Amino acid sequence: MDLAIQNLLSPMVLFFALGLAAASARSDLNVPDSVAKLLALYLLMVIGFKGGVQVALNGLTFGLIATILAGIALSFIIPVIAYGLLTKMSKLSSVDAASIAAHYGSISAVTFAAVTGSLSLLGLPYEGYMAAVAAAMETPAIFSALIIARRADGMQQGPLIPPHLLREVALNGSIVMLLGAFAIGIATGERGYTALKPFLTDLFPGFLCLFLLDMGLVAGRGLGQGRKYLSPAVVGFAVLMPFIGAALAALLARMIGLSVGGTAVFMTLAASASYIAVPAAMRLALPQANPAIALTLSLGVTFPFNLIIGIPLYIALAKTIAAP
Amino acid sequence: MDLAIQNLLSPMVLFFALGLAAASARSDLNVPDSVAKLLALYLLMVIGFKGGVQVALNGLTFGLIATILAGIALSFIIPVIAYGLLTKMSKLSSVDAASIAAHYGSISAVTFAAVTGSLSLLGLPYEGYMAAVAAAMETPAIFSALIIARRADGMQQGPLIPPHLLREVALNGSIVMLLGAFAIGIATGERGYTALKPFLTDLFPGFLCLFLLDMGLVAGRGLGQGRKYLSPAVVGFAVLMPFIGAALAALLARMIGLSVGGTAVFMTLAASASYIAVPAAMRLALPQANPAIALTLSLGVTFPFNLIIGIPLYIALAKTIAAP
Amino acid sequence: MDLAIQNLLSPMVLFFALGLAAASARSDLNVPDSVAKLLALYLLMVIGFKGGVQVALNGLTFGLIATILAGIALSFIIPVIAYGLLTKMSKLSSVDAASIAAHYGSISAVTFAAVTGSLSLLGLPYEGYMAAVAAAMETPAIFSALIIARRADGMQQGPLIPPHLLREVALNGSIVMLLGAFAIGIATGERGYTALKPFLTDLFPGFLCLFLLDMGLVAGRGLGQGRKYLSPAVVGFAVLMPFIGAALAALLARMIGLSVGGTAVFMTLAASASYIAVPAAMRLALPQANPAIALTLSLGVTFPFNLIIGIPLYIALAKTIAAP
Amino acid sequence: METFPKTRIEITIEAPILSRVTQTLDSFPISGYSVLPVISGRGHDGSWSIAGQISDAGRMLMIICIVDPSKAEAILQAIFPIVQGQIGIVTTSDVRVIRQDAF
Amino acid sequence: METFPKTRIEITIEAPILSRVTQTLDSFPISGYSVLPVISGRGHDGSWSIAGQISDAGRMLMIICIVDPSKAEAILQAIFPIVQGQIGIVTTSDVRVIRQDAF
Amino acid sequence: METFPKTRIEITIEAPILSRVTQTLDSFPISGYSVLPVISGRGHDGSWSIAGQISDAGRMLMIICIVDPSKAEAILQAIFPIVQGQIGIVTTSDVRVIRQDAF
Ligand SMILES: Nc1ncnc2c1ncn2[C@@H]1O[C@H](COP(=O)(O)O)[C@@H](O)[C@H]1O
Ligand SMILES: Nc1ncnc2c1ncn2[C@@H]1O[C@H](COP(=O)(O)O)[C@@H](O)[C@H]1O
Ligand SMILES: Nc1ncnc2c1ncn2[C@@H]1O[C@H](COP(=O)(O)O)[C@@H](O)[C@H]1O
Ligand code: NA
Ligand code: NA
Ligand code: NA
Repeated sequence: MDLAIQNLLSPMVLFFALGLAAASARSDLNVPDSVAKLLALYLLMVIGFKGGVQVALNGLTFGLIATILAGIALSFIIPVIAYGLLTKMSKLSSVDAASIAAHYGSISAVTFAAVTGSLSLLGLPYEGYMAAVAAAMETPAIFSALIIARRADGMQQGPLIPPHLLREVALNGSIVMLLGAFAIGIATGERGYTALKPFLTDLFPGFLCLFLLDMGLVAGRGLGQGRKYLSPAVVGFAVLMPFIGAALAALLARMIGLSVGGTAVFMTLAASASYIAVPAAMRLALPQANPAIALTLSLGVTFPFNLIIGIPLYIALAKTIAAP
Repeated sequence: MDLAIQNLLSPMVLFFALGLAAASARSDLNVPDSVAKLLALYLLMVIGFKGGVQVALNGLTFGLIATILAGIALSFIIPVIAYGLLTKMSKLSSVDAASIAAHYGSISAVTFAAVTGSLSLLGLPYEGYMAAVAAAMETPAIFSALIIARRADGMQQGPLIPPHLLREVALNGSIVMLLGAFAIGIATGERGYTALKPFLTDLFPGFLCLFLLDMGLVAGRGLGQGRKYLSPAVVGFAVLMPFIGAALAALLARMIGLSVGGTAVFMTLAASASYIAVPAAMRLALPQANPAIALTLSLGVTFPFNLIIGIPLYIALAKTIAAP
Repeated sequence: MDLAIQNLLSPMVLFFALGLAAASARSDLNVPDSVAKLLALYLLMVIGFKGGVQVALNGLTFGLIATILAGIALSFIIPVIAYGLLTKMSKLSSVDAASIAAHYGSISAVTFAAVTGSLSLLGLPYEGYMAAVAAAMETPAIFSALIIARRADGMQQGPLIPPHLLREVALNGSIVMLLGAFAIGIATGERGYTALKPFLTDLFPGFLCLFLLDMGLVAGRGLGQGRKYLSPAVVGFAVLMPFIGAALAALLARMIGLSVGGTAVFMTLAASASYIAVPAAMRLALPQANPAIALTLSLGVTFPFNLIIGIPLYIALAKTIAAP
Repeated sequence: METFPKTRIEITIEAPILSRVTQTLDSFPISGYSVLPVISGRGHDGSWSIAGQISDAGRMLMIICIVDPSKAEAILQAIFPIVQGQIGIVTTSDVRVIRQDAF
Repeated sequence: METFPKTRIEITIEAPILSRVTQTLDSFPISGYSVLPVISGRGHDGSWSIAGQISDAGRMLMIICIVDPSKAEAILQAIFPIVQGQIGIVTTSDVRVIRQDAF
Repeated sequence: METFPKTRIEITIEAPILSRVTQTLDSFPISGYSVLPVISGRGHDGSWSIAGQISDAGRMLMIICIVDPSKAEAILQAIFPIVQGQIGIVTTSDVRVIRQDAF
């Protein structure tokens, strides 16, 4: 409870709230898109690089491989559950349901940044390789959702997954940045970390606040536009689905033996929904899906839910769940 | 005198001079607009947040309320004086005079940043709530000037202040950012400050230098374009008006009992002229006014005047004026 | 050798490699152009300012004037050698050869940043005025190449160097920023350095990594487009020319008596090829030259060559060459 | 390939007025519009550029709106009073589209 | 001054599809094309803006391609199946150019 | 609503040459021009993009200039020698404007 209040009063959450409020009031406050892109590059670079340095210090472990495999499995399975729930709960078309399912199977890098920010404020360490797990979880959900959509539509012409899509999705800029910085962290280890330390650590909280301000602005404008899609059923889904993802992740984390911090991060990844890599892929692979519905849910409902309620909750749960 | 020389040789002032010189020589040196917007967001965030933290530490005081009220009063009154001077001194149309008056009643955030930068180099503290005072002084001048313009033109149709204008002006991005960061600073207090400290303090002088380089470039290009408007009368106004504003502010500061630093900041706010919030509002409310005249005066004359001569002078005067 | 391996595993080089790899794989990873411009402004500001502060501490010396003159001489002479080599080695038209020659006579600011980054990791100091030398070497090559091209074409109409070109080239943004920051560093000296220290030093390695990521992306895309120009002859030139430049610079550095660090920087400047100031000047002065050839060589071959092999080599050689 | 005649309305307008124009366009049964950035220019009062600008107050934007010729006249009439008195240019031209949507 | 009649093809398309369109254009013997940014707009599903966007997935771009009238029909036919089913508008109009290059 | 026939000159030109073109335009008694960014494209020598570029040397810009038809011919003749030998395309088309200003 205390954690929740402390989270609510964290600068991160408050800057997000500021953005949301400003957008709702239709203020002209905005972050230029190139600045938002710089902030995203910076966060991915820091997360990846720090993770790589941790792996360089601790070596390749069973946990790394097991968690990556578990992450890939989750990213494949969550869309199946999400699609099932959506077609049962709502009146969405099957292609819209599949598109939303892909968003929820994948992950949100800024939610990842937010949970690591909270953990470091609390002094809770987490496994460095979680950056690689995050990268591994970004794309399987896309292919999972495409298979679902194909089945639902009974479409059989053409290849199941067009080859150029495979390349476009796998070489998505955010994945390349995250994995690249991770690899560089492994390669340069402690020496690299020392060289970049002030850049990596001193700026992080401030840049994260600016980023969350921007996310608040974008989410607020998105809600303004997408309100019409927010039936009780789909809002229910957008709040329920994170719990399901987090629960599955908690189970797997316990089996693998992740630390408290690592469990919280893994739960958050599973609970988070993409709004960067997946929307672009859906425009290419499922153009009939309405992009606004998935985006409104993922950015307008699930992201704030995770930021404000989810993350402190997952951390609290991780404390009771994780192997001691 | 010594202070003036030290100010002239400060990196801030020299980077401004570099920008001015580069623009005058028609160098293609430029700062992309999205970078300028990032720098502005950063400065507003830092000023607001630091101010809020100070208020969290010192509590809501009489000084806060009194200074905000004094600031609002000044922002209303300065346009009346400015309009009177301009119509007496120059041959400008009444609508142009009203538009310029609005600029001088409002404030310039980067001038505010510059005076706080100078004060912290001198080790002089100032009341944290001056950030809120700055926000409070941004808009009253706009409405004051609109009333003046209406009277002058004898226009009676339509509402005095169109309601959508009220909203657009009050929710101006820079006000929302400044007040929002201020509120977040109050809410998170010392804890938030500790988390963001390197971001807030280490980057500030460097980003301010980049910002002033940009202001120099923009001011230099503006002077190149707007030179034709610079009659001796209006240049005289642009140098005289800051003194009048600063003098009124000094009087009020003394009555309220502001510290030396607070007095200097309040004088600087009153002496500064807007070139962000007000120009946009004038295009909406007084489209007949020539935007180039007000901008050339405010950015090309008064801003450099305050930066180079005004600020060290206001600080020196504040030392003799402020309640001990 | 050890130095070479350490260089290969430096975050700087690895981020460049990441960019190169991402571009070659046609990932959509990219740095917005306004962010790239911010990073360039930052690097020029830091290099210039730090250099100026060093000069303020050490005073105007014989070395400063001698090295600037030597740099100007090199910038004039290298295009002559480069043009000779290119017309002998390759089948390029004389105007294309002249354009390439201009690129190699001038310098690359980010290569300069990279060598200073390496030197500071190794704890090797260098003469602060090398920033001014870099600025002085940017433009003479352009005029040298224009004279060569004029002679080759037997064109006699019009002025040798159009006056507006002289101004445009001399007031190029990067030169103004570098020299301006240098002058400000001299003017503010230690006091200015203390005020800006965290901004100047803490961010530098991280921003340099981001910058090199961007250079890798741009170079990789450039290679993709310009591969068709890479005949063995011109690639040979692009690898040979840096050695010639570095050798000449080493000779001069020895005569002047530069330190190890200064010698390494001077060699690197001579060995580097421009891809910012010169391409723009060539479009104005030699529009018949194909811009893609010079850019592919300079950015796609010589820049990575210098970054990965050249810089550690020049530093190693400087250790044996420089006056003790 | 069958194409359909439409009218292309191009409105170059100062940024602060954008929302007034778009709100007016929104009141017509058209399929939409696109806004393009203008980065510099020259008018009767000298040249301007967005370089280094913190505020968008002094810049221009270009709205492009493809509409059915039958609607063009009414749209122009609604936009005229907004643009009049502000900085801006409105042009129309004939184009052909390949999809007969509800323009 | 002699000018030559050409067709100006203007394709406003959602960003993720850009490379599909340009690859198709590349398959024609034309001199090239230019891509312009669109920063905001409104369609049947509400308004959008690039402000604050990390990804370009939701934005539009405008491709302008000046071609010889003799090639326009074939290009439109090749582009139609790509644009169909995606968000986008294709218009053509008559222009004149001053250089008779291989458009 | 009464409209007036004008000529729309669209000049797509490499950025380093911009000021030469605009200085030439400035020498005519026209109301002004607008410059739009081009962010990527393809020409006879391959494709380009501004992404990650520090310098604007390799990019294109688009100048749009609405002029009275009576002035178009002289403007084209003045611009032709500048554009010739550089990378660029100049097109003209017929438009109508709603305000009869001094174009
Ligand atoms: N003839 C024109 N063609 C295209 N754009 C123009 C033209 N005249 C003016 N503009 C644009 O409109 C802005 C304002 O023009 P003005 O109203 O003359 O100050 C200029 O800065 C240009 O961006
Ligand atoms: N009539 C139009 N004229 C110009 N642009 C349009 C028009 N209709 C739609 N657009 C653009 O195309 C986008 C998608 O439209 P829609 O397919 O209706 O969702 C909009 O956001 C606009 O940017
Ligand atoms: N047919 C065309 N239509 C529109 N833009 C073009 C066309 N051809 C070339 N361009 C633009 O002009 C640039 C230079 O073309 P080029 O002179 O062929 O190298 C290209 O990169 C495009 O941006
Ligand atoms: Na997920
Ligand atoms: Na004021
Ligand atoms: Na060189």
